[in-house]
Amino acid sequence: MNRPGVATACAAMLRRDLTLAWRRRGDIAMPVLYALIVTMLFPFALGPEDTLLQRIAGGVVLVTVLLAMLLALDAMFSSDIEDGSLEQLVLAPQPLALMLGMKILAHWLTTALPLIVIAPLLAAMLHLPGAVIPVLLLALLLATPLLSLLGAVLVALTAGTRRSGMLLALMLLPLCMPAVIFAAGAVAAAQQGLPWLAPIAWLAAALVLAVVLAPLACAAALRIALDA
Amino acid sequence: MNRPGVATACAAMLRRDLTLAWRRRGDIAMPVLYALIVTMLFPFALGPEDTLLQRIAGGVVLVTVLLAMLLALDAMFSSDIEDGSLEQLVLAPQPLALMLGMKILAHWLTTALPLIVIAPLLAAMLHLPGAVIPVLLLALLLATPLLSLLGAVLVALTAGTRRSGMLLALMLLPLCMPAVIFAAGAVAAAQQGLPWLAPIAWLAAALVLAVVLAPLACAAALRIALDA
Amino acid sequence: MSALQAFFAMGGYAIYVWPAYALFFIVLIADTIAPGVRRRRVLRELRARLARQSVRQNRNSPAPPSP
Amino acid sequence: MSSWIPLWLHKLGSPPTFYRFAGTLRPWAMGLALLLGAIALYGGLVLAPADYQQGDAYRIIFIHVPSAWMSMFIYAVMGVASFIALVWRIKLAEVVAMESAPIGAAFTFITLVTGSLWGKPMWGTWWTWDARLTSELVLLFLYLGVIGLYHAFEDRRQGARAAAFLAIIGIINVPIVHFSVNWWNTLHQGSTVNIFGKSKMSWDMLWPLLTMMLATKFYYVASLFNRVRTDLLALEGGKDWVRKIAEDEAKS
Amino acid sequence: MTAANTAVPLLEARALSFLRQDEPVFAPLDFQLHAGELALVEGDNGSGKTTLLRILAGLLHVGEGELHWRGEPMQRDTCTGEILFLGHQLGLKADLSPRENLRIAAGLFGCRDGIGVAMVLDRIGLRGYEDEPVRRLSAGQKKRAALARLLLLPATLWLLDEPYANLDRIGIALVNQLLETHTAAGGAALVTSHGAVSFHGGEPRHIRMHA
Amino acid sequence: MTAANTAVPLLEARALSFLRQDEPVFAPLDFQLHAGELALVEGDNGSGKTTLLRILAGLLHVGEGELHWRGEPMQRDTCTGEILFLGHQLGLKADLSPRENLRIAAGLFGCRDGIGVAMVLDRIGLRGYEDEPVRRLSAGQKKRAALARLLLLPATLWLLDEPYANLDRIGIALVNQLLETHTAAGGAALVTSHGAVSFHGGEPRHIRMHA
Ligand code: HEM
Ligand SMILES: Nc1ncnc2c1ncn2[C@@H]1O[C@H](COP(=O)(O)OP(=O)(O)OP(=O)(O)O)[C@@H](O)[C@H]1O
Ligand SMILES: Nc1ncnc2c1ncn2[C@@H]1O[C@H](COP(=O)(O)OP(=O)(O)OP(=O)(O)O)[C@@H](O)[C@H]1O
Ligand SMILES: [Mg+2]
Ligand SMILES: [Mg+2]
Repeated sequence: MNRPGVATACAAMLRRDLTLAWRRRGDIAMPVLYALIVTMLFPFALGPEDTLLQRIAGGVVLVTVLLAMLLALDAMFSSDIEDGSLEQLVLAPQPLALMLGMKILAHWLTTALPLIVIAPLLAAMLHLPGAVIPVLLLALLLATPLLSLLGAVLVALTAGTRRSGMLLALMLLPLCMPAVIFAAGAVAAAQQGLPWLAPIAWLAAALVLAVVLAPLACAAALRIALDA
Repeated sequence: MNRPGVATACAAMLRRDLTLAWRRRGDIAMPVLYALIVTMLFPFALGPEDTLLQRIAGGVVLVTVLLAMLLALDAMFSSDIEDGSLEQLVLAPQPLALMLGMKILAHWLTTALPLIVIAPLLAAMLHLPGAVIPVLLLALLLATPLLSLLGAVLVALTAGTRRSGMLLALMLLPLCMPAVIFAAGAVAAAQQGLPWLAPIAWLAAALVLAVVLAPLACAAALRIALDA
Repeated sequence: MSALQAFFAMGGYAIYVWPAYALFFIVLIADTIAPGVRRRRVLRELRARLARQSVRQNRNSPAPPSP
Repeated sequence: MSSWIPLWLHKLGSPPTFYRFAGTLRPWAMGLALLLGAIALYGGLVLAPADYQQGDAYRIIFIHVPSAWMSMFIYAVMGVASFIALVWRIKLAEVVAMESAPIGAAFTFITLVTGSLWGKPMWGTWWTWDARLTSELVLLFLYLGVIGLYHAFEDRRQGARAAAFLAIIGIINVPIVHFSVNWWNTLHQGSTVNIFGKSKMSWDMLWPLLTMMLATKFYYVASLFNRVRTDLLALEGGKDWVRKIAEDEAKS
Repeated sequence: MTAANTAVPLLEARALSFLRQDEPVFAPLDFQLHAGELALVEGDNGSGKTTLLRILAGLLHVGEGELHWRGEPMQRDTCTGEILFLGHQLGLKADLSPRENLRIAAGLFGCRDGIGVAMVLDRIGLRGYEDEPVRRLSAGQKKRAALARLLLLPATLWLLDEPYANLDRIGIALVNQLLETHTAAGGAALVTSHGAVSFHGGEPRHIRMHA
Repeated sequence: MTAANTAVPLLEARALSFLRQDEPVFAPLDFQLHAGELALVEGDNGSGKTTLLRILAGLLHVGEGELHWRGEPMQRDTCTGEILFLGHQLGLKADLSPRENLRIAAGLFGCRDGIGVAMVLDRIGLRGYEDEPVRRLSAGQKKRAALARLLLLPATLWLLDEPYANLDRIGIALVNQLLETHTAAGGAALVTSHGAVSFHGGEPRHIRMHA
C-alpha cells in the first residue's frame, strides 16, 4: 500500500481541476468574452469620443476584470458538492486546506490569468496610454488572486445554503471594494504621473495574508457546509 | 380523466417557475446586487466627478442592466435538464412553445423586472437628469424582454452542449448589440433634447416579432438538445 | 523608377494593397490545406475506434474472477 | 424523404455517391478558379488604370468586393442547406451547411481586414462603428457561432441540426449587410456595381472584378467539396465504405 | 378501455434500432405490446435499455426501423399525453415539496378522475413528508415521490426505467401492485429492472437487449 | 492485517444517534464491527441508513452516543485514509473518463500494491469504456466506475450505500465477490441494501434501523 505524498496529491488535484477546465474550455473563455463584450459595448453606449473613453479606461478595465472573475466564482465548489466529489476530497488522507489551496490556484489560473492576458487589449480598445498598462497589469496581478482567495472562503461559507447568490454578492462587495480602490488608485496615479507604489504595496501585503489564511478558513467552512 | 386546458397548464408552469424563484430568492437578488455593485464601483474607479459621471450615466446603466440579465440567462434550462424536468415538460400534452413562453416570462419577471425597478436608483447614483429617466425606463422595458427572448433561444440551442458559456456569449453579442444601440440611442437623444421616438419604435417592432417567434424557435431548439 | 518598381510601389499605397492580397492568399491556402490534415486525423481516429470496438465485442461478459 | 425529390438528386444525396462525385469534380473547379483568378489579377493589377480619386489603393477592390459578396452568398447557401437539413433530415445537406461555414468565415475575415486596410488611406481610420462594417462583423460572429455550436455537441448530427438552426436565425443579418448603406447614411460606399443595369464603374475595372467573382465562386465549390468529403468520412464512420477507405489508407 | 390482446397492438416495433455516431446501440428489436400487457426489458448494463425507453417516449429519434402506435406510425402528436415516462433522472424539482411537484405534473398532464394529490402521496407512503423539500428526502423517498405520478396522471403506456431501484421491500411490492392494477385496467407497461420482478397478473413479456 | 474477531473491534457504536433539528433520525444504535466482518444495514426507506453511513465516514457529526475506532474515540485524524465511502452520489466527474477519475482517486488516497488503473477497470467490466467521459456511460456503467475504487484504493473499512443498485446480475455477483475478498483479507464493510445479498463468506452481521 503506497500512500501518496502531499506533493503528489497536490499535483493530482491541480491536474484534475485544470483538466476539467480544459474539457469545458468554453467556460474558461466566458469571462474573457464577457469582459470583451462589456468593453465593446462602452463605446456604443457612450459614443466613440476618444478623450472620454481614455479618461474612464483604467477604471472600466479594472471593474470589468474583477466582475468577470465574480462570474466564475459561484461555481467553484457547486459541481463538486453535487456529484459527491467533495465528500471524497474531505475523506482523503491529505490536508484539506492544501487541497483547497490547489483548487483556488486552478481557479485563478483558469479565470484570472486569461483576463490578465487580454487586459492590455481591453485597455487599448479604450485608448488607455501605453505607459500606464504595466501598472494596470501589476495591480491586476495582485488584486485578482486576492479576490480568488477571499471569494473561495465566502463561496465555501455559502455552499451549504440555498440562497448563496445574494449572500455571496453581499459579503463580497465590502471585501472587494478596498481591492478595487487600491488598484484603481494605483492606475489613476500612474496615469497622472504620480507615484503609485504605496497602493500596490498595500495590495501585496493583503495578498500575503490571504494566501496563508484563506485556504484554512475555506477548509473549515466547507466541513461545516457538508455537515447537514 | 380530465386533461387540463392550455390556460391551466400555462398557469401551472408560471406558478412553478415563480415558486422556484421565490424558494431561491437570494438568486433573484443577485443580478440586482450585481448591478448595484457595478454602479457603486464606477465613482470609485473613475473619481467622483459629477459632470463625467452624468455624461456616462445613461450608457452605464443600460450596459449594466443588460449584462446583469445575461448573468442569469445561462441557468435558464440547465437545472431542468439535469433533474429530468425538461423531459417531463416535453412529454406533456401541451404546446411546448407556449410552456416555454411561460418559462421565459417567469425569467423576465424574476430577473429583469427587479432590475428595471432599481434602474432609477442606479441612474440617480450617477446623476442622470431626472427628465431622462422615463425614457431610460421605456428603453429598458422594451430591450429587456427582447434579450430574454433571444437569450432563451440561444440558451436552448446550447443546452445540449458542454461548452455552453462561451458560445452563448459569442452568439448573444451580435444579437444584443442592436438592442443596446437603439436603447442607448434613445437615452442619448433624450439627454440632448432630441426626438427619441424612432429608436424606441424599432425596439418595439423587434420585440413584437420576437414574442411571436422566439418561443417556437426555443421549443424546436430544445427538442434538438434533448435528442442525444 | 522601373515599371516593375512602380508596380510594386502601387502609387504609394503598397503597405495597404500588398498585405491585403497576401492575406487573401494566405487565408485561402490555409482553407485548402486544412481539410487534408483533418482527413488524416479522422481516419486515424476511425481506426482507433474500430480497434476499441473489437475489444468491446470480444469482451467475455463475466469479469474474470480472480482475487 | 419526399417522393418529389428527383431520383438522381436522391442518389446524389447518398454519401458514398457524393463522395465519389465530389472527388472527380473538385480538381476541375479548382483549376477553373485558379485560371480565372490569374486572369482577374492580371486585369486588375496590371491592365486596369489607376482611379482618378483613390489612386492605386482602389485595387484592393478586386479582392475586397468579391470576398464581401462571397461572405453573403455562402451564408445564403448555408441557410438554404440548413433549412433542407432541418426539414428533411438529409445528411448531405447538414454537411454542406456545416462545411460552408468555415469558408464563409474565411471570406468574411478577408472582407473585414481588406476593408480596414482600405479604410486607413481612404477614411483615415482602420475601423468605425458604421452600419455596414458592424453588420459584417456580426456576420463573422454568426459564422463563428455556427462553427462553434457544431463542434460543441458530442453527436455530430445533433450539432449540425442545432447549428443549422442558428444559421437560419442569423440569416436576417444578410439583407442588413447589403442594404445597410441605403438604410443608414454612412461612411461606406453605396452600390457601384450593377450586374443587370448600368454600372457606375468603367469597364476596365469592372471585368476583372466580375472575373474574380467567378473565380471565388469556383473556389468555393472546390473547397466545399474537399471539406464535405472529409466530413462525410467522419460522419459515416460506422459504414463499410468508410471503413474500407480507412483500411486502404492504412495499408498505403 | 379495451381488453387485453386485441388485434391491433398498442405499440409495435419492427427492426427498431438506434444509432450513436452511426453505430447501432443495440441489435434490431421486434416486439409488440398489447393493451393489458407488461413487458420486461432485460439486458446487461449498457445494453441499451434506457436508450430504448427514451426512444419509445419520443425523446430520441428512431434510428432505423419502424415504430407503430395503435397501428399507425408513431409521431410526436399521435400519442401525446398517453405515455408516462420515468427515467433515471426523476424529474422532481429539489426545491419543491412532493405535493408541489405533483401539482405541477397534474397541471401539465391532467389527473385521473376522483384522485387527488394528498391521497396519492398517502398511498405511495410519503405521509408526513408531503411538504418537505424533495432535497431533504432519502433516496427511496425521492423515488416514491416520482412514482406517485403513476397513481395521479392518466396514461395508457408506462415506461419505467428501473422503478425498483432504491426502494425497500414495501415499496417494491407497491410498484408491483401498481403495475397489476394498471394492466388489469387495460394499460400497458414497459419496465426495465435487474432484480426479480414478482408480478402476479399473468406472465410478462420479455424483451431481451443485446449490445 | 489482523485475523477476524480480535478482542478490540475495529468500529464500535454505543447508543449512537443523530439529531436533525433536535429530533433523532433513528433509534439509538449499538453495534460492533470486527476486522473481517461484514455488516448489513437494514431498514425501510427513510430509516436513516444513509445518515448512519455518513456519520461513520465522518461527514456528519455524531449527535449523541459514542463512536470508537480500534478502541479509541473516533476522530477525524484517527482513521484518516482507512475508510472508503461510496454514497448515493458517486463522486465521479462527469466530464472525465473512468480512467482519469480513478487516477485522481489514486493520487489522493494512494493505491494498493501492484494494482493499476487499467487492470482495475478491466476487472470491473469497463473494458472498452476506459476513455469515454463518464457522462456518456449508462447508469450501471457509472456505478461500476465508482465501485472500481474498491479495487484500487487501500482501505480497512468500506462504507457502501446501496452498492447493488443499477447493477446487472454479473455486477451484483462481482460486488459480492469483492466483499468476500475484502473481508477474507481482514477488512470490514458496512453495506446497505434492499435486495437479497447472497454473501458466501460467513453470515453477515445485521444492523436494523428504526426510524
Ligand atoms: C472594415 C471595413 C469594411 C468592411 C467590413 C466592408 C464590407 C463590405 C461589404 C460587406 C460589401 C458588400 C456589400 C454588398 O454588396 O451588399 C462591401 C462592398 C464594397 N466596399 Fe466595403 N467594406 C469595408 C471598407 C471599405 C472601404 C474602405 C471601401 C472604399 C473606400 C470599400 C468599398 C467598397 C465597395 C466599392 C464595395 C462594392 C459596393 C457595391 O457595388 O455593392 N469598403 N464592403
Ligand atoms: N448520452 C450518451 N452518449 C453517448 N453514449 C451513451 C449515452 N448514454 C448511454 N450511452 C451508451 O449507450 C449504451 C447503452 O446505454 P443505456 O443507458 O441505454 O444502457 P442501459 O441498458 O440502460 O444500462 P444500465 O442497466 O446500466 O442502465 C451504453 O454503452 C452507453 O455507454
Ligand atoms: N439533507 C437532509 N436534510 C433533512 N432531512 C434529511 C436529509 N436527508 C435525509 N433526511 C431525512 O432523514 C431521514 C433518514 O434519511 P436517510 O437518507 O438516512 O434514509 P435511508 O435509510 O438512507 O433511506 P433510503 O433507503 O430511502 O435511502 C429521512 O426521513 C429523510 O427524510
Ligand atoms: Mg439504464
Ligand atoms: Mg439512502
